Amino acid sequence: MSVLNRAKTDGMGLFFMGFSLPVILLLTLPLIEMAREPTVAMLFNTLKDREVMLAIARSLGFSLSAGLLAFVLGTPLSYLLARRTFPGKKLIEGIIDLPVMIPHPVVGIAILSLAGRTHPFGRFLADMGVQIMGTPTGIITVLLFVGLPFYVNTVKAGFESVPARLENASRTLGAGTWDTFRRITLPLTWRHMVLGIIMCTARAISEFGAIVIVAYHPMTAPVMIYERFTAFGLEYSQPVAVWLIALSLLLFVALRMMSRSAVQYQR
Amino acid sequence: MSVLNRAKTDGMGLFFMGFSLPVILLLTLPLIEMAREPTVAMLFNTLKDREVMLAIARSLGFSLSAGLLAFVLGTPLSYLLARRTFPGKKLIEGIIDLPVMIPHPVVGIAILSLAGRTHPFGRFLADMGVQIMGTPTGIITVLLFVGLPFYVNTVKAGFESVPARLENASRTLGAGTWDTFRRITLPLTWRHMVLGIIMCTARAISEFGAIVIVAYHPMTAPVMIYERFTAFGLEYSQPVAVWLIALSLLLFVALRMMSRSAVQYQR
Amino acid sequence: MIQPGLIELENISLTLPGFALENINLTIRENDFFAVIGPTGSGKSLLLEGMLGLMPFTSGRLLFNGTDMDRVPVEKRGLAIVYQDFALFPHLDVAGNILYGTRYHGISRDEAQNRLEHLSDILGLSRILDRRPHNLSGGEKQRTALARALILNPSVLLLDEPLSALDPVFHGEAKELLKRIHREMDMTIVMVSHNFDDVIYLADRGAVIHQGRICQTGDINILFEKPCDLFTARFVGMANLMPVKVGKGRVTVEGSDVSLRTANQPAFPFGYMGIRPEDIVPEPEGDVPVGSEPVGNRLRGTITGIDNHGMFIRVGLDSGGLQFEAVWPRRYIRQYNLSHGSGIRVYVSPEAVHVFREKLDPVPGCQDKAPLS
Amino acid sequence: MIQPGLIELENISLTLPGFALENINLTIRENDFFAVIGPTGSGKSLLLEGMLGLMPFTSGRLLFNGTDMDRVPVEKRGLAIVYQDFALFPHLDVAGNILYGTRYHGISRDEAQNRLEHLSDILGLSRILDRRPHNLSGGEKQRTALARALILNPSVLLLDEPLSALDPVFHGEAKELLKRIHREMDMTIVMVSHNFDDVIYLADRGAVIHQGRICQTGDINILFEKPCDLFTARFVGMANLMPVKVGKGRVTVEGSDVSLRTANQPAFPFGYMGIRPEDIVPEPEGDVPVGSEPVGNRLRGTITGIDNHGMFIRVGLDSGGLQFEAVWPRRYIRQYNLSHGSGIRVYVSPEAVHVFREKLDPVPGCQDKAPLS
Repeated sequence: MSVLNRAKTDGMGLFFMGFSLPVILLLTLPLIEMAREPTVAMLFNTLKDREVMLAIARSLGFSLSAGLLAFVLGTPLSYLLARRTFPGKKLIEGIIDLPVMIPHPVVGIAILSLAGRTHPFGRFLADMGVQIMGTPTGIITVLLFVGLPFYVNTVKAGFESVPARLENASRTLGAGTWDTFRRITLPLTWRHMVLGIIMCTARAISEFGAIVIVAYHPMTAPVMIYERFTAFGLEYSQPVAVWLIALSLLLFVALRMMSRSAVQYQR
Repeated sequence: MSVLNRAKTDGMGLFFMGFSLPVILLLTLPLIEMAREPTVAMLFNTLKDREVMLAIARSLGFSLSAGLLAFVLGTPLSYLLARRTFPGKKLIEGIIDLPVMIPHPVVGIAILSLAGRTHPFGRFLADMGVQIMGTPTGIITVLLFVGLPFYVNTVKAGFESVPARLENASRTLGAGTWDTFRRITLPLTWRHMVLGIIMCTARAISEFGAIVIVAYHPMTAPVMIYERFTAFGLEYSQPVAVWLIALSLLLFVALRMMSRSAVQYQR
Repeated sequence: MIQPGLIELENISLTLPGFALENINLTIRENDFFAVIGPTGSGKSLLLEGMLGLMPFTSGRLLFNGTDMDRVPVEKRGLAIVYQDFALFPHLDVAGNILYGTRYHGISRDEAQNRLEHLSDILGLSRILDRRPHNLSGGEKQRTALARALILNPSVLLLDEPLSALDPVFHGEAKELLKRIHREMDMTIVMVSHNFDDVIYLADRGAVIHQGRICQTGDINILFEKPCDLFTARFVGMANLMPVKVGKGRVTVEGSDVSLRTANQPAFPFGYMGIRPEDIVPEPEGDVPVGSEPVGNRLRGTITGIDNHGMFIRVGLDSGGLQFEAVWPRRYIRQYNLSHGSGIRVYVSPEAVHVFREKLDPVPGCQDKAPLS
Repeated sequence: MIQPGLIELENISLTLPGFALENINLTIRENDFFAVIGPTGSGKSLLLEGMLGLMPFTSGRLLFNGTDMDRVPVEKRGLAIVYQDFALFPHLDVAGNILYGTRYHGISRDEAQNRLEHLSDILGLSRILDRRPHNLSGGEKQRTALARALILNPSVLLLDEPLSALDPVFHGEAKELLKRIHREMDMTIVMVSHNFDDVIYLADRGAVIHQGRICQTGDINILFEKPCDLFTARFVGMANLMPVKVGKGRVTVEGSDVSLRTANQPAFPFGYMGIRPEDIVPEPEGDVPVGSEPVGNRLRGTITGIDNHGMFIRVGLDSGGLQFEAVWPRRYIRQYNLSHGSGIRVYVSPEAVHVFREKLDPVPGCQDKAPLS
């Protein structure tokens, strides 16, 4: 109460709040408006459309797969970046942030460049029976590419929040590096990992430009939204968008709750 | 040297490094391959193509505009989030992160929903002569929407890194809130703001899905890359992508250097 | 510019989640060196924040020179503070830090330059004016923070644990410097500290704070010698605390035959006795002030322990089944042939036998009143 | 399980950007309470990290009971440490913290439970075994960290500034606890500290470290009474440091007529004199040990200052144009009628007049040798 009072009487606080309002409006109004425009009937009709639901399920499934892959592949790297010094560390930190600035179609193009039959690696993949173009494998690869920075940066911050001294203390008590990681570091950074998976999955759900290059089919929700927009116009794309966002939020809430109970179980 | 030695002898470090390698390769190999494939002649021919250069210039210009707008509009909000407590703060922090998970075509659709003539706000904009669809205004709005979280989160972390105690000390010495902000907070967070502008601009340059909904023309580089890919195939889109990324990196290096000298001038 | 530095706190409360300052009444007089003393978490730093205006009080009035400060913002209160961590501006050099506030106090450029030279002379900063804070030692940081505050000629200077962040090597110097500043400059100093040794050297008056309430306030020597409750007694280093029955001019330790003369006749029948460990002296030395014999306390004891604390030794004594603790100069070991198990006669002057209650009713209790013993 | 705790450091160096430990030679004997003493930034904590194996030494050998530790990883060295900030595991309760290491030391579940009960009894933790670290007081945290280390019966216990994070209220208790642990359990303790008062109470032997080098090492009382250079002298609280010419059985303060008898005949012609402030005593007291008269030093001085430090007073004396500093019990003010400007006669025993060099050649210097005075 008193803190609020103080903020109220102070000119800079008021001024800053005034300046912040347009930002909040810019971020919320379009989404609110978009959710408001479709009628309830339209929303329910869309729900019954099997193709829409399949596309949304694909989007959520592929994105969550990317999130879980980021957990497996990104956790060791996050730990090394948070704890060790080695030559080239700055460079690797720069590489981690690269996907943010690469235009999304370029991400798709780059991954196709590598997977193409002209390239030895592409031929190796083809010989192994791995197809990138137009397959779930390709989509998940693309989503992992764009989502990894979110996972790695979140979990790196998590590892950094655990004092190295706790790990040292554990080792002086006789626990090796593995036991220390399992009994000290992991329980203290578990929440960050779940948050990292959520961030990576969220970023993956949003992806469109790279997917549309690598795989128009199997159709994911953003591609379907785009297709409906160009083919039928705004009001046919809105309900799909609303359902995609609603179901993603549901997924994230569920993940969060799981992580809470997991943390409580762990002691 | 000795730290490296230690890392080498320690099993977990080695194991983690092995696990990190695929991640690094996933992020770098496709880009390297993409840059390697076009011949030098092709790259130079592309450089002479006026349309390509115009599209890249537009991408950089619009994205930088979004970055600067984020600086103007996002700085006060970042400060409030870092320094003050107020009801609904958690909610606003959640809203800031929303754009990360909104599928990119949906961002475009949402902004069009608001700007459409069916909506009072859209009519108000139209009466003011402001057009969203197919205009630079629309593109910059979209880019600001997707780039803002990067600016706000970076600068918020910057403000949080300045101990509140320094601002308190300044005030006890007679400086009001404004003077304190100008003489203490700003000089200590200047670098974070430049970094925030870079992050926001980088994210904006990468955007495709939202732009393609709001404005196919005036054509920006990602749209052109997509168009060339679908119309002519991989090898015609690669050189444009390479130049876009190269010029963006140049822009970021320049911004970084500017911020260095600015900090030195300031004392 | 120079104003008197009278500070009055009237029924101040400050409630935070999980902690509260309650019903604080204090008067800090002009030119006092006033110490707010208490353990970590007692609320003493919060009180400073409140006085500065950085934390709004929930209720009560804060007056400077009679003016209510409620609506006066931080920057207009004219209070300077030196923080425990010094809070130097890292992007400014030492001179930039010191000059920072001058423009807000109508100090001309020339005048500011003069004061800067004068202060950096006094504080030994002249040769490091162009260094950045991260290149300074702890002592240099503290002197810079002091100069930054003093250049504004504040009527009140607040010190937040000014000595606890310093190495022992700088500790003594810093103490003397603060004492000199108070002696030579015209201002009220309010210091927050948890170290009673520092406080007694520096302060004239003080208040003991515990769990958000003030236990005792007054002259620093009285806090030291006549603490009004058991908590304060422990905090100021009183030892030999034992429950006693109070008689006329005497106290008798409960559950024992030991009875001691006291010059501090309390008005209550039961309480606690306390004797500072340095006030229990070996008998031959106790003989020196001849004439005190009839009223003195003489005890015969057995030495149960001698602990070396460097400059001094702490000696455990068993007398009449009670454990006493005395602190003596180290050379007494040789002088009196002290050894574990040997017998010794000790003397305690009646003035040194203090009596107080276990706990005081906190409101209105002994706030700014004479102690009870 | 219990091994002897002999530690040898041979020519240890550890180079970091901007700092280095150089050429450290130390022998820490079984069951020593060994103190590594030095100011902040002297490298003493780095030395601990090196011994633990958390920081690799650049060169030199570290031997435990004769075994080279170079390739032995942290978890196999059998050293327990209690960190300054205790480093308790925040997600485990007190019992979980204490039991943490038992499974790596072949301690059965039952045995671990027994030891837990025994230790929590001794350390007063029995009633808080299910609390999380953030709910503990500073003292409780420290005792938990101690129990976590002690349950493994380590042959060597390292203490990193064990007392500096504690409130003065817990300080005394903690000191006694550490002393008791050393007395009752069979282990070598290595303590790092910047506080000489704590060190002299706790440690048997020690080393003074300064800017990455060892200045002096040996018996703690000898470090205290016979520091071998000016830095160590200042650090252990020696005062009245003045440059002197050395004669036979006497020193003469340079630029004055003051000449003092000394029992510490040095082998060099010029040096520094030092007298601990508590060794300058008022004359009547100096009379007490009769027979010392012919060799004693008697000075006549004027009191230039009396500072109250609580338990004791610090008195400034002018004698023959020189400034001396003495520390006396507070009751002397009344006993000897001390006041600013009054004259007083003081006595200094020849044993109390120490002589040392300004600076020593660091290599091989006085490492682990007798002091020079």
